[in-house]
Amino acid sequence: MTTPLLEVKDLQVRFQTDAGMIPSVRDCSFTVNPGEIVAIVGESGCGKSVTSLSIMGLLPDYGQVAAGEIFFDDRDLLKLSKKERRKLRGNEIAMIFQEPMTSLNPVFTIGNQIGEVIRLHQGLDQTRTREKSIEMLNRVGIPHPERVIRQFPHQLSGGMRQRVMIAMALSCNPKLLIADEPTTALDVTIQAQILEMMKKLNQEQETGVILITHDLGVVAELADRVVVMYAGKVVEQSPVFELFANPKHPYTRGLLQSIPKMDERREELDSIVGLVPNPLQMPSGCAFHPRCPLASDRCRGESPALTTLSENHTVRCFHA
Amino acid sequence: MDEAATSQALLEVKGLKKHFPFKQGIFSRNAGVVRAVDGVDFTIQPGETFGIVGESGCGKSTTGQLILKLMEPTAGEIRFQGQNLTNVTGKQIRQVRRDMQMVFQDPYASLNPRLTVRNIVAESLKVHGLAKSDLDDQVEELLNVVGLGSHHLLRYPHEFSGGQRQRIGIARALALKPKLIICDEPVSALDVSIQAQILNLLKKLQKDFQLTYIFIAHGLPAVKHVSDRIGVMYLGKMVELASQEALFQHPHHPYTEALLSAIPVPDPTKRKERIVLQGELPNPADPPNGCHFHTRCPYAKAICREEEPVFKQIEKGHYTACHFPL
Amino acid sequence: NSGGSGAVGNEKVLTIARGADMVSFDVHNHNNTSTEAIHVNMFNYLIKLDENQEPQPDLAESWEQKNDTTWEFKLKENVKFHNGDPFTAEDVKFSLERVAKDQSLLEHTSYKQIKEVKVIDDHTVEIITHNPDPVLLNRLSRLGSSMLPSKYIEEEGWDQFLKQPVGTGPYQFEEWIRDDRVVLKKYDDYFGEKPKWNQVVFRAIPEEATRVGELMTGGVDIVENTPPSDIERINGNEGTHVQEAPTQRVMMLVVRMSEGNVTADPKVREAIELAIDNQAITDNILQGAGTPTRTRVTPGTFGANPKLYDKYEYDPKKAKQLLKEAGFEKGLKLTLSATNGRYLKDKEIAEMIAAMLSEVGIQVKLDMLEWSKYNEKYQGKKFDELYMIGYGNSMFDGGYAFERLSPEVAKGETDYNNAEVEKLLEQAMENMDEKEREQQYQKVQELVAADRPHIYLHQVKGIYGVNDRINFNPRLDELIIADDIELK
Amino acid sequence: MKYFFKSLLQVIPVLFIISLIVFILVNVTGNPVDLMLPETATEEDRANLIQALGLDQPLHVQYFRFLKNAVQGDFGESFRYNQPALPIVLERLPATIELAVTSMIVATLLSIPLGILSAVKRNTFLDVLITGGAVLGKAMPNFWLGIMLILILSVTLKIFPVSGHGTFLHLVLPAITLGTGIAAEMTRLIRSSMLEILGQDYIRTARSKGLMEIIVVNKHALRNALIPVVTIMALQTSTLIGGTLITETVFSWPGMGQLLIQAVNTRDMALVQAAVFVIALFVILGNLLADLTYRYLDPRIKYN
Amino acid sequence: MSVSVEQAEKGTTIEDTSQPIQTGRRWIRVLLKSKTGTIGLLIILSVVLVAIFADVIAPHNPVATKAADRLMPPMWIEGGTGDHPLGTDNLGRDVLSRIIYGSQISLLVGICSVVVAGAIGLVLGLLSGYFGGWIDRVIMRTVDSFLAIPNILLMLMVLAVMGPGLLTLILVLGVTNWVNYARVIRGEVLSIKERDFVRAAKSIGSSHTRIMGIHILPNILSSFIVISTLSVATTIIMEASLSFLGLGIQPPTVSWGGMLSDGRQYLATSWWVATFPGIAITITVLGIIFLGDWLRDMLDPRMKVNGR
Ligand SMILES: Nc1ncnc2c1ncn2[C@@H]1O[C@H](COP(=O)(O)OP(=O)(O)OP(=O)(O)O)[C@@H](O)[C@H]1O
Ligand SMILES: Nc1ncnc2c1ncn2[C@@H]1O[C@H](COP(=O)(O)OP(=O)(O)OP(=O)(O)O)[C@@H](O)[C@H]1O
Ligand SMILES: [Mg+2]
Ligand SMILES: [Mg+2]
Ligand code: NI
Repeated sequence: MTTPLLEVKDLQVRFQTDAGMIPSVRDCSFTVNPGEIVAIVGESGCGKSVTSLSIMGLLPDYGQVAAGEIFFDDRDLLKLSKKERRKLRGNEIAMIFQEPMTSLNPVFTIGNQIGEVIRLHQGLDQTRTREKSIEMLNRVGIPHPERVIRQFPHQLSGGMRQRVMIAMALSCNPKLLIADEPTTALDVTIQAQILEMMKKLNQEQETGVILITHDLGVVAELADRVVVMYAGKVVEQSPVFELFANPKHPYTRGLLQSIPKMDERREELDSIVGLVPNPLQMPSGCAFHPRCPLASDRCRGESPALTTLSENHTVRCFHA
Repeated sequence: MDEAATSQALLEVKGLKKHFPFKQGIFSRNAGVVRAVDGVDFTIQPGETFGIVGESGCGKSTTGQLILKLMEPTAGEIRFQGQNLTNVTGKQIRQVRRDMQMVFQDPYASLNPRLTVRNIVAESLKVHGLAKSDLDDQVEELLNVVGLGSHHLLRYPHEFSGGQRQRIGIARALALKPKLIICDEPVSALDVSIQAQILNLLKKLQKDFQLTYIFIAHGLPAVKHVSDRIGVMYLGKMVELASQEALFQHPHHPYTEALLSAIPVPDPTKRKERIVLQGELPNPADPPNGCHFHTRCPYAKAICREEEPVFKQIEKGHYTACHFPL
Repeated sequence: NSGGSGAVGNEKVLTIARGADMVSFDVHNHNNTSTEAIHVNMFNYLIKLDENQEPQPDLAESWEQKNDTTWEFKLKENVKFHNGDPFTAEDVKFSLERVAKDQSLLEHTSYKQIKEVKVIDDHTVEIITHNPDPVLLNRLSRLGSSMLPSKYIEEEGWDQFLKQPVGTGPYQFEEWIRDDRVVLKKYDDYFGEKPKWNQVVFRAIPEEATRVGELMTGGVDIVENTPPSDIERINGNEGTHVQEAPTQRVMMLVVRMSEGNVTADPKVREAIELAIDNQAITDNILQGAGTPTRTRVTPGTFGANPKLYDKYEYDPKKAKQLLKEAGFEKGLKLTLSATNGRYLKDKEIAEMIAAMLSEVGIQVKLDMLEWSKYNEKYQGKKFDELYMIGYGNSMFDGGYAFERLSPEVAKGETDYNNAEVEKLLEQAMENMDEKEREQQYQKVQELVAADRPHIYLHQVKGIYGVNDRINFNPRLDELIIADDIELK
Repeated sequence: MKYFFKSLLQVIPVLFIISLIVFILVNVTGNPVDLMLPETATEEDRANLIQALGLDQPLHVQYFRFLKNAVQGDFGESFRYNQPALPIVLERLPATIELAVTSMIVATLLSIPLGILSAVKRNTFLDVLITGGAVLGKAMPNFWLGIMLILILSVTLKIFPVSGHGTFLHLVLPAITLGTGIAAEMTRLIRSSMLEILGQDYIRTARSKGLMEIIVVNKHALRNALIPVVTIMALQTSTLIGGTLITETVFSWPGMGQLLIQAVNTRDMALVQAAVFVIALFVILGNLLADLTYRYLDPRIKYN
Repeated sequence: MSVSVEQAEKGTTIEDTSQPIQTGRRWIRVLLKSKTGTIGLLIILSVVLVAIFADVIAPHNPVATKAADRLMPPMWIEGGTGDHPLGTDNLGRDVLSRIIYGSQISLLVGICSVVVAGAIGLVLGLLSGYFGGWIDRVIMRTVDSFLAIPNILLMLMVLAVMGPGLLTLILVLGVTNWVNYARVIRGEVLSIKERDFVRAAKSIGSSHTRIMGIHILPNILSSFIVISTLSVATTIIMEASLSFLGLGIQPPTVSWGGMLSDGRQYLATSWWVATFPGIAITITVLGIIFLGDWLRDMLDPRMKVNGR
């Protein structure tokens, strides 16, 4: 068995705000192997982004990792100094964000922004940096990269900007790429372009990828393994085929059933009742119990642990 | 004229155009126009759901707002219940709007944060003098219809989740008992599990109140789920219009085909080779000559670059604008 | 042209700091003493008054009254303007006739008595007045009668003169940065004694603290209008001291006497005078920089009445008694208008007077006005019962002091009308007998002091902060004559 | 350049409205005649003067005459100086601009580092110190600060000259006096602008590249944070020039301050009109300059 | 296991899992958390109380002069007495009492002029932003014109013309300050106008007045309050500057600005005359700014209150 590239163990993250302490990630464990695409799915606010920011070490100063370990290449990231972590960022671990419109600095040229990371981590001179930038843009399928590096972000469309972000993230051949909803803001035709490209790059470079999304279609297209999160906890984890064929957690099941299917038309969709819980007022026991059709008294009183069903399939439910 | 034909249609849109002049500099010289909507025709029968899909910026919302007369069209004709809305203004337009309402995409921006739910929903009744002495009961009834309760009456929008807010927006739209509701991407901003709740609610309301919907979305699965007929827009133009089944089974326009192919299917066993369109949506201020789609069309020929295809019927009820329909 | 370097930087530069800038180089078109204070260093009159206000030759060598309305002046020879032109009778004619005839000039009113100036020869002129004018010599020794270069002005025009003024004085024009400074430099061909300074700089520094600061750091040699509260500081500072000197300016309350005003009652007017402790004002607010007075004609001015000078009446008990007699037991209300920032401590004095009056039962509504607004009201005669003003006397003649009490002028102002006073003034106006004239004026002052159309407060002293390196004796006429000042 | 030309065109209605404001103000004044005449003047003298100045004509006639002349740069003769008003004002403009520009530089040099520092060290003692200082700077009236500086730094410590104009040393105290208020305002602004920018997505992107914090702040955040600040700075031009009025008085700085105060007080309206126009033009020019800076700082503008 | 909407509603779960904290209480809680906000509020409350109860608190008549007691130092300095805790001024008036009474005028001027400015600016800004077109152009060009003339210069001109007086001062400060409101409010209206809820209001057929009054106005109120607070501070300082030019509040009315300006002559010799009113101004302005900043944080939805 290969050693995992990234191992997140029992991660807990809290935010200190005026409204009180927000426990945004409560119990999150998963691994990513080299070259593997792991998808994290879950509803808005369940802690996907916070988890990825914790891995990057980019939590805002009022957010803190309260417990847990993050091993990357056998180093516990949480024990590294600020400087050591900074050196990993952009170099060995890179990230792409959801909003291509706002993730690039509006006042600097594309070339400047890509070149910056290349120069920083690879110490190349100006001309080499430029060449490398153009090469990267080429690889993500941007036409006329020589022209684009002189342009400003607002001169590019959303899809182009997201490509630039990807080029930037991949420019130092990171071992791990975190893509936080990379296509949510894009149109379907553009999303298709980006997803194709990511798949190709992943195959070429053997980069481990964490793909965050709430679009199960994207997951089905791309992922090797899926981590389902609900209210700050990992509730199910399994290879993608297994998960779609045989979802164990009632939340996962609800999720799969509530999306309209292209090939069948029903009068009414199955939906998960109720609302996503407010992180300030987490339900007792299993956080999903207020919305769960299977909920029993036990679910209300006791929080289930992650149980292993088969070699690669774990779930957090008493009824699974 | 042909009164008989149009009297059946609830809404008839002909050659609808909206060009936004965009301005440059502080001194605001008009520097050109964005052809947000550039010639759109369709009719809607009472009780049906008409879906409009297309990529961001193709003019879907503008079309919706034009129908409601929230903005003045540059050209074209809109007939609602047989009445030509072109020259309707002031008081009359308010009358017309009693029968047409809108549900907006962003449930966070579409509710006035300073009003209570009661006032938001009651507002339309008050404006049209429909408020009775038992206004609270009227409002409560509306809230019940969309699945909210009387205890929500005095709360402010920020105290609600996105899905609940969307319900409030729907209640507001229902208050005037309209015939037509334009839903501008009503579920795009919602979580997957909540989307289904809202879609179900919309369908139920349609049955209960004999509503007609224009349902705007860029998520094809949702459109397919609710619509009877679907129009596909590209760069301000309608490129294909057909019944839901026909469109999905046999798209005639290459753009529709690509769109359908691009949708990721939530089933890993069905991973497939897809038609990936090259390039980006062109700038609507400077659309390509000929067929607007030719820059990205895998089948484009010389004529596509020069001549604009006409929007014509090629099967019964199935229209498309392509020189070489598939 | 660095600012603070006057005294420190150069031995032979005299720097004087004042509150406001001069107004104009058009000597006929301003009525501003502090502008004249600069002009006297650049221009000469025909006559100048000495310390005792006796006329002395300046550009005129001698003079003689030919008849009631004609005076003949012999001019000095070998006097040259700064541009080299000789000074001649033509210049006298030009200078005086301009102001006498051009009605638009601000000094015209003081010179319209002159009918004609006749050139007898190059160095002799005759000045002819419309009526007998006992104060002609005073007129010719004050602002508005500076001798101007007729040839230069006629050839180059007034604009050029105003830009580059030319006179006969010991100092010539170097530069004028408006509202900042006027710089004069020594004129070597001056006909009198050699100028003592290489340069004389008049700076305008409106802010008192800044002005005093400049003095204390050696930036300037003399500061005018020093606030009394800084006297101690300046004296305590090494290298500076304060000099005080009387001026002819007298602060007074002008009283509306016409029927319908509470002040129509002489008892009320007396009560007001009795309620004001002038000594307290001069001692505390002015720190001694003022002398109580009951007349406007102060020593040094023709016709001064010593019986009324350095006197004040203060008796609040009697004031209350008088008010009671006048029927104002329960007190009365009146309005006092005053300037803010025009005269030395005017605002404080007004506030103090208001407080003093309130102690005898007179409630005062203070109407503090910034000068221009005040002046508007003043010109329009729109004041209520009382207003405070300070009048100077550039003529050094008693007659000038009572112009405002003549019935026409007083109308709507004091509404003072005392036949006896009027008769005396009329007689004095054209009386060429000095002795008798003086007595007439003294009598007028007594009558006025009893009638109280004006309630006089105090004669103002000039307070000058002075650098120890120079000898400076302030003048009664508030002029600063550079060559009277010397290095120690 | 085309843009510049267009902006200049836009200035015309503004100047027109200014001329109206000024004219209305001047003509509610009553008339300046009283101030020009000596205390002993007669009615006749007044009437003559009024006629000579054309103050007896109907208002609109006066206005159009005023406008016509103003367009030609002729604001009439200053009563006080008996000279055309505009040249007098222009003669004083450089000193005022010198003071204003230096103060702006002082303010900028002070506020940028302080603003950044307090935003980056948000909620620390340093932040409290800086924000507190900024409020203090704002609360101190100019004249008071000026006099205190004179008393302490000039009279007592004898470091700087008390007043006047000329050397660099003369400039220091007035510039600090005038700059402090502006700096206070700008510090607060830069801080809040910076805080907003630091929360933006692209800052997160910059950090995710592994850039050092100092580069993130000074390169990525600052440039963006300055964009709104430039606009506010432009708005401050007017405050700045207004401030020179008082600062110049305190330090007896030979700019337009005293000239203008005296002109207003003596109702030397020709001078006031000329000065207001010159100042307004200068402020507008300042705004244009800010606009250009804005364009330089924000590439998004150029494109549209 | 399909669950219909109705079922969902009946289930207890659709009830908000969050019980929103009452707005009022949340504010107080947040206020107490923000140290500067609390300090600001306390300062302003005390100044207001002092102003209201000046008659009761002030130990002396603020205008009663006493030549013998002039320029007495504060009580803790040699020569001072407890009778005049903060000393006396050049006319022997009690500095403390004058400061206490001065608060009335300073607040009055500050608040009233802000009301005037706010009223003008609000209406014009609203019209300008909402209707756009030529109304907007005329109003905005007027705003530009006012912005191009420094405030203090405009005030100088008006006050010199009309003569300084309490009412004039308030009006002038108001009339010169309206542009700030108009500018900011126009901007807000422009952005709110594009929000969907305004579109929604239009689509249900609301009239222009109704849209402006019910939908737009309440949403700009928070910025309005914030500018107003900060304007009060600016106005108090501006009054001091005008006093310096001799155009502020005229005696015998007592104002802080007037005291500061009069006292400046005694800065070198009797520092307390000017220093205490200066401190009063500073503290009040400090309080207002603190309060204003806090209000802005509270009211501006974009400024999320994070961190400690
Ligand atoms: N900066 C922050 N300050 C306070 N709370 C935060 C912050 N960021 C995240 N949280 C909280 O942490 C929880 C998880 O947020 P996170 O952004 O990880 O959700 P997500 O799963 O990425 O959602 P989405 O799909 O909307 O991006 C949320 O409940 C949120 O309230
Ligand atoms: N008020 C406006 N002024 C100028 N241009 C506008 C305006 N509204 C829309 N547009 C332009 O018109 C085009 C169509 O806009 P519209 O909002 O109708 O698109 P859409 O299909 O609804 O897109 P989305 O899916 O993003 O909502 C866009 O290019 C947009 O930039
Ligand atoms: Mg997220
Ligand atoms: Mg849209
Ligand atoms: Ni079911």
